[in-house]
Amino acid sequence: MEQLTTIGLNHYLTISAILLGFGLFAVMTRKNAIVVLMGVELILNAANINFLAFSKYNGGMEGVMFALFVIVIAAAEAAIALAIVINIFKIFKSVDVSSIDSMKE
Amino acid sequence: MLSLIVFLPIIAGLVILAVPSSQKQIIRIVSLLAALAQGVLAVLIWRGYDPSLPGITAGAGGSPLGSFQFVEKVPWISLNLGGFGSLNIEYFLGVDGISVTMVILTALVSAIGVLSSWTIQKQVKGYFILYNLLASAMMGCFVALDFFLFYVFWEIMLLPMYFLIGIWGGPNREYAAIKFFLYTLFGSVFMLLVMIGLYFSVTDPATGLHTFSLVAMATQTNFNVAGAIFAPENHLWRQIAFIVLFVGFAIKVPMFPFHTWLPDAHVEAPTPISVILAGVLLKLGTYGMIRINFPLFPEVFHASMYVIGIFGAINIIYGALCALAQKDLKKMVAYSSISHMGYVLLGLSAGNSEGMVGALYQMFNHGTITAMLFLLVGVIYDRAHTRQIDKFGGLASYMPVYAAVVTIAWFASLGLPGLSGFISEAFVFVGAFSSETTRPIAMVSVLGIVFGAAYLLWSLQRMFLGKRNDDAAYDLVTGPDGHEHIHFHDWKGKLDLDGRELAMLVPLVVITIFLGIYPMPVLGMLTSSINKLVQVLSPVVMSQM
Amino acid sequence: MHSLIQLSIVVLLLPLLSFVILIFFNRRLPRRGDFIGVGILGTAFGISAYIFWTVIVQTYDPAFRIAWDFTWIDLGNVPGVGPLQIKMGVVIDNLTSIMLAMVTLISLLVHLYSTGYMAGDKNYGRYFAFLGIFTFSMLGIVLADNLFAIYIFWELVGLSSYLLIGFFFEKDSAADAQKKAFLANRVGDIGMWLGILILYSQFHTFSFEQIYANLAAGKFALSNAWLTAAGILLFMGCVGKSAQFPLHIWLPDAMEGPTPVSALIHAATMVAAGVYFVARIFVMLTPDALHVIAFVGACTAFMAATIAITQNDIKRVLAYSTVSQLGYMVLGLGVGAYSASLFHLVTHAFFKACLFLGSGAIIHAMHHEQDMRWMGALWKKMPWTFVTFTLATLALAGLPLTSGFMSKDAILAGAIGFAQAEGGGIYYLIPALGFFSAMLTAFYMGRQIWLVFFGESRTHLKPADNHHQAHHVHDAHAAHGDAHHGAHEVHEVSWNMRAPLVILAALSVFAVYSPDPLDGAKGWFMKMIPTPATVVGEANPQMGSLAAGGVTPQLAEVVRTTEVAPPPVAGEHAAPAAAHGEAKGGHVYSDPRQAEIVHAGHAAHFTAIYISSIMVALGICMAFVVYVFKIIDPEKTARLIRPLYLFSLNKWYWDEIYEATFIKGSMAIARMLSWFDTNVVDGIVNGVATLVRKFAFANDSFDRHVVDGMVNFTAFTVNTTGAVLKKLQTGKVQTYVVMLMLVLFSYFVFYFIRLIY
Amino acid sequence: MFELPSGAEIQGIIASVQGSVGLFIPEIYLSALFMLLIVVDLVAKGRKNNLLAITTLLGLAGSTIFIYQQHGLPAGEIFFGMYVLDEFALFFKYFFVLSAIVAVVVTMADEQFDREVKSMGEYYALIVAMVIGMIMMASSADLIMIFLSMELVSFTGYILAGYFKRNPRSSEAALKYLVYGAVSSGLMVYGFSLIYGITAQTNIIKISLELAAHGSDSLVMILATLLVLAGFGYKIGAVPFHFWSPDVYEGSPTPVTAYLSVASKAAGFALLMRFFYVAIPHGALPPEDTLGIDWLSLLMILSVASMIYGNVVALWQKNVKRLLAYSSIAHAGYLLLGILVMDQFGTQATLFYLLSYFIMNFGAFYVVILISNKTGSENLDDYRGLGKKMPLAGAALTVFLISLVGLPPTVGFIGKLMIFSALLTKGTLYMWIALIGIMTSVISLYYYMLIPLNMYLRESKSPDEKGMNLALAPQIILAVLMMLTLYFGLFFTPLSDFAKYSSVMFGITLQ
Repeated sequence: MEQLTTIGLNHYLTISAILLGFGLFAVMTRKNAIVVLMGVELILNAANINFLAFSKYNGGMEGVMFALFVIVIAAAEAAIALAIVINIFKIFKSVDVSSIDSMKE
Repeated sequence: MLSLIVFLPIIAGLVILAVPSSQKQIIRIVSLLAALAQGVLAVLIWRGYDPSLPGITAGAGGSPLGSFQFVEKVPWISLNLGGFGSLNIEYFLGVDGISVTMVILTALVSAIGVLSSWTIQKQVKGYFILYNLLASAMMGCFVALDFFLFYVFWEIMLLPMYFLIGIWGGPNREYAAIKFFLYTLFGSVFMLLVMIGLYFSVTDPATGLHTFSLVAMATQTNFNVAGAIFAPENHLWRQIAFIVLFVGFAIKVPMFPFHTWLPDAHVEAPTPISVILAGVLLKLGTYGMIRINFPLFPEVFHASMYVIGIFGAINIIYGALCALAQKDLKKMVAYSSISHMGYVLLGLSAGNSEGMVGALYQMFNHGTITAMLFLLVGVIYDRAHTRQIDKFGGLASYMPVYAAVVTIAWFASLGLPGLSGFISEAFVFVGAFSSETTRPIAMVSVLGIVFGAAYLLWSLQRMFLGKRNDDAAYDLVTGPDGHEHIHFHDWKGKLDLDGRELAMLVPLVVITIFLGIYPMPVLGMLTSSINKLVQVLSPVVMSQM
Repeated sequence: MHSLIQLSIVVLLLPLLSFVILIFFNRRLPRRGDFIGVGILGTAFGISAYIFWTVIVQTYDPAFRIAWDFTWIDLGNVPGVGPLQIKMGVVIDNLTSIMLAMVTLISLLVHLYSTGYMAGDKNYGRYFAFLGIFTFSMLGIVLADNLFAIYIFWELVGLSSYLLIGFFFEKDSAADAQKKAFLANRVGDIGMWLGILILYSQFHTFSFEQIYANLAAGKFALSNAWLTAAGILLFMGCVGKSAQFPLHIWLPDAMEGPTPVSALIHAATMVAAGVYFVARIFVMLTPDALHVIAFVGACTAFMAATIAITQNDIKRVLAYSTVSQLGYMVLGLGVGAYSASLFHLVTHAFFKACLFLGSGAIIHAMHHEQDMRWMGALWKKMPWTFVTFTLATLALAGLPLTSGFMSKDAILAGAIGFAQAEGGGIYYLIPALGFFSAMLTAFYMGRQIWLVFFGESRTHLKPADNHHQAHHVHDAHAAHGDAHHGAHEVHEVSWNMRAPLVILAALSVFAVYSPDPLDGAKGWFMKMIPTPATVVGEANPQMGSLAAGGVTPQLAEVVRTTEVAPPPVAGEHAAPAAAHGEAKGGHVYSDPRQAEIVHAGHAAHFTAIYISSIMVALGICMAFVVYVFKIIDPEKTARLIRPLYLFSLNKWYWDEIYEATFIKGSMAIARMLSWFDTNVVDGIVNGVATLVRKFAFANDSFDRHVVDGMVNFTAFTVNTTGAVLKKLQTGKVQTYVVMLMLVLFSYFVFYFIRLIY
Repeated sequence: MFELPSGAEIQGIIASVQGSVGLFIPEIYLSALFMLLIVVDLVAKGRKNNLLAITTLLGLAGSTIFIYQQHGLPAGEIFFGMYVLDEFALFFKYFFVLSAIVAVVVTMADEQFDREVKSMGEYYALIVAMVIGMIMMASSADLIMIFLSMELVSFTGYILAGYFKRNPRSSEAALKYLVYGAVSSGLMVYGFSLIYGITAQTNIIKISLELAAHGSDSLVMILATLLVLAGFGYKIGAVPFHFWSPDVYEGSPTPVTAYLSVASKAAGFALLMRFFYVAIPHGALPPEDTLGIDWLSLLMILSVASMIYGNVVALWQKNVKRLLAYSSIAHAGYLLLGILVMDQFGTQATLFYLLSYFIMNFGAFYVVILISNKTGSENLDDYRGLGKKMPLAGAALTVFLISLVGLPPTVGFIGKLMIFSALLTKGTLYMWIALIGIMTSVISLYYYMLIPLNMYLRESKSPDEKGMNLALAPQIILAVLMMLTLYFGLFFTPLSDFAKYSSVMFGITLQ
């Protein structure tokens, strides 16, 4: 009962795990490059949730700091990613990740 | 002295590097001079060598130099390995009876190789640079007494050989070259592991440090590192190491069933390279066994004498029979050298002085005789552009000098008394028969004598005796003097042997005959070392250790 | 060093000198330098005649023996053996000096003869050079004091025989013959070499003297069977050289060589070397080994004789008679009639050389016609040849008053004695075969004489074509042949070919060897060459070790001989002499077996004479009946017993048998192995790779070299794994991620499972 | 719950920050260089000249001075354990700066840039940025620093890989690199979060203490381990985290490929070693770890897989760049062998191998660039007969390849020698893995030799015998690199002593 009423560490962890799963799923299955990148964001945010949760339950600020940095990094990554994807679209006239496989084996 | 004889060719190579590639003659002359200088040095070493000193292991007083001669020993590399003391590699050259003969052989054969390279027209510069590199490496292998140094030289040999076969070879050269390279490398890389393992298992009594010195390794009491891979009590790994080394060297010999690279390499390689290959490189295999494989693991050697002998016998008979079936003269000669290296293996497997002396002497003689054979094959190939035995016939009437030299070489190769090959083979058999272990093997391998005679006489008859075959590679023309001559298509040079060819062949013939009548000049240098070696290998000594 | 030794070494080296000079300079010398050859051989003969004189005539001592040796190879202080040296040396005893004289003499005569016979040949000079090296190696065998040296010269003799048989190498038949000869000899040599190895492996020495001393001292560690084996193996060398059954096949073909060569090498000297060698090792032959030898000899003698009766080529008849006679000698040694067989060796050398040179003269005169069927009525055209040839024939057939009679008779006597000593039974086969062969010998020699010299000339009967051919196969003689082409008048040969005939014929008379035409044992020869005491007792090796008290067996034994042997008195009556010899034999031989044989042999002396005389008479009568009085027509008989006739005519089909079995067999094996080598051994390593190439990347040269290059036994695996693994790299980034996750997940699961268990 | 620090504490913090900054000069200098380059680029807009390149070279060269000054400074943590300064880090500082210098040189030689892009723009700036990132990777002692520095390197890498904007292959490379890199770093950061959850620490030394003290739930730990390993593995390009590398290496501009394959790989190794040695508490002997996780077998699997996969698949490559990419995977495997041994000798061997790899790999790529300048192709078939046309380049390439195979007398041989020696000092423990290493190196001989085989043994399809002679500068550089390869193959004491000196890591004492 108490498990259900009070939100505990495990809930956060479960959420983040699910989030991670979604992120990976998106990365693996979606064709659109943008969606793939969103999947990546999901993964990072799953990590964030972990950090914050642990930081809350372990005490100490490192988790929070880490989360902050991850967010920043995610932003930067998104910027670069978008630049690259736009370039890809210019050249291949598509953002279908799975169709871009000229180099293989 | 030794450094000089080792590095002379490389110096020549550097000089050639500076010469513009258009100056073919200069390039040739430079390398010829280098080869001759090497020969002079070899003679000096031969004269200065004291045959009474055995060598092989550290000297009586446990002196690290042993009773080696012309020793040059300078610390080369000394690395601090923290917890593992230090990695000490020495530039350690020296000769004993076993190597000094090989040094002389190498100098001789590579000089002759330069002469026979005169006909090379394609990319002369590159050719001679590689050739000199090869010559240095071979010489280095024979004088190196530090395992690391030996290994370096050993591996350096591969690359020039690869290119020499691959660039200047016959139609199927790529295949032959890469085959040679992979085979030999496969043999040698595992040696690297054993070498490292040995380093950590052996200490030099003089310094107490680990060492690569083969001299120190040849003394079993120096395997005194507790728990090391090749510590005396570690039988399994010692056996494995022995096998690994043996296979590595056996590929070079080449020993059945690792021999298949040899016929290809020989058939594709240009004549001088065949000469080098058969004359010196094959010896490196057996030399490695004698210098490294056996003295380092004597007890394993004793356990496996029988096996080595059997492989020797297989080589002898199998090689001879294969030769009997060849239609390509050069391939026949190649198989004949497989057969002859079998004698060396058999002699080594005997493990007694007669056998070992025979084996060593056979190495020397095979070097000279096979060099002669390949040169002669090259002579006829230059003229007729074919090596098919059945494309000739009745040559003796038209090329008497060539026929005479061929006859001598062929009979030397089939072990006719009065020619050097006989004595070595005789001693091999004497030794192999005298030891109970290999007696039955010796009795079987005597058959090789007959088969050897068979294929040699057969080819001799097919090519030189009788009359010209109908589909021969040359025409019969009646010269102005009314006598019949033969005419090779597109061959402008002298019909019979010309001066350069004689200059290559005559020394070899003389050596073959002289050493057949009076072998002591070579044997005398061998005996004391061999006796020491046999002592080192004898179970008595091992039980004492 | 004893002066005789020095002289003998000079004799040994002189022919070598002639070889060296002639091989290099013959074209620059006048007359191609034949005078050098003859001159040098003359000197050599002079010296060896002096040696003979000193040894045999002056010091008339059966025990005479001087030796000298030097260290040839020094193996230093060999572990387990101690200081070890291989010595080379020279030994001179009666046998050596006799052989020296014989070899040099015959060689000299042949040199002389060849100056006529080979005149005009384009390789005239080289021919004399080859004769030189042959003489050198033959003398080497004679003088050698150890097995190793004998083996060396043995092979060298084989080489020179090879060179001389193939002297007309443009003839394929000659080239085949020389190869056949060398290979057959090699087979024999293998055995000989193994025998040497057996002895060496025990005593670490090659020297006869030391080996016998060790044997006598019973130091032979291996079983007696090994000793017998050693004996038989050594004998194999003789089987090869002396053309004994079953290696006799090469000798008849060797007649492809020039006829003087046949006389020198394949009749007189080289083939006798085998017998000489067996004599040298006689003392170490065990009784079993001797039995083998005796039977081989008997078979050879009989078989060759049966073949000889149907041959038509004059030289082949002689060749087979040589084989047959060699069979006699070997038989003699086998039965222990040591002196007798050596005696026969010498006598045979002379009369057979005479026969060959005579036939050479005939062939020469007939312009290289060798087929007896087209000869006839030559006796008045070539009187010298006729007389000498006939004399030698009588000696060969073994008629009284000839040397052949004495020696052959002594052998047969020994054979009978042997049979008795061995207790009869199967052993009587040996003398029986001997006597029968004697009859056959008489028969075919009679046939030859008649066909060649009597009747009327049948030259014109010859079918033209192969006659013509006969001219051309001998293009070696183009010059000579063309000079008298068409013109076929037969004339006596020149003096330099006649003189040798005369000398040799003279040497076939009994008086040279023994005062008593009926008993060679009274002659100096058999006194000088007594049977040495064996050093192997079958019961205990200590037997005869009493002889080995420091001195060599022969020595000790003969010393005991001499103290009882009275100086030989000519004209002494036979029977007491035999009895005396017997008495002598009684207490000479340390080995009872030998003693008994000799005893019986002496006893059987006259029996032998009677039987053999009868046999010879029979043979001659048959020859007369068939060829002179034509009572029996040979053609009819041949048709009557066609199978037998063909069997004999085709030499018992030995060539065919060997061709079918050994030669074809080994070639088949060879081809099989080389196929195996290229397809299997190599195939294991790159055959698979080739497969991959075949159906994977046939078009792509690069990949072909990838695959070809992968020449190591992992080729196949490595390639396929590579080919499979590279498919993982799909080029789709998402699959990469999937695979990444798969890896992580699978390891996680793996770890999870490991954690649970 | 968090109370503000008191003034005294703040003073202390400021003081230590100031102190730390004093030990942070090279990084600061490089950052300044980075800014400078951007400015210079703005100034020298559009104009195609080597101004930027020269500036970069000088700047990088200058940085070595500051790095040199750090010698002899006491090893220690700065910025509150975020960052460490030790010989190990110093080694890599030199390493990365040098590799950046070489990369710039190589770039100057590559004519493809002239064809592909109008201006070099921020290229050099990015190179420098990458140097900074890698240096920090090598020196960071805190999960946060590790993450940040890795991302810095990755981002610059993405951009550099895709620097040829109009070249589809380049862009494709960039995309693949991006996606794969993002996912792996995401996973790694998730792993970090788990570790943080277990230990409540982000400083790796503290982590190891924590773990040693309390241990952990091994199931979570293995999960975290695997995720972290995914991140590191992606940087060092070891199987099974290698998938990006062939495509990226093939697609990127060749200098970038060289730079990535040497420097960024090295950075990955630096990170892996520090993390693996320091953060994980080890038992007395390598195999048994205090945590239930068998790191050794994990790394063994990685290394064996890399050696086999890289070499075997390389056999089938027709494009030289791609071939070298696969070979670099294999070399990652060899390098891992050195880490496995996990002692001071092993570290030394690994560092030495990195040095040798630096020389020979850059050399090889340099020749590839020179050749593609002339032939405009990187296909093996177009290498035919080049040995005659460009003798020096051919010889040099052969030497580099031989060194990559690991044959004497080249530095590559010594590298292998030391790695295997390190393995064998542990007796027969690692014998089998050493055997695999040897085997695969035999295989590698084959595909490496394909290049000389095409250059020398085959005639070119277009038999125009006019030699393609190089400019002087490239010839000199080639000659120097070749000499170095051979010289250090014979007299390698300086290199290996340097490696020995650098094999000291703060926070752990390797026996």
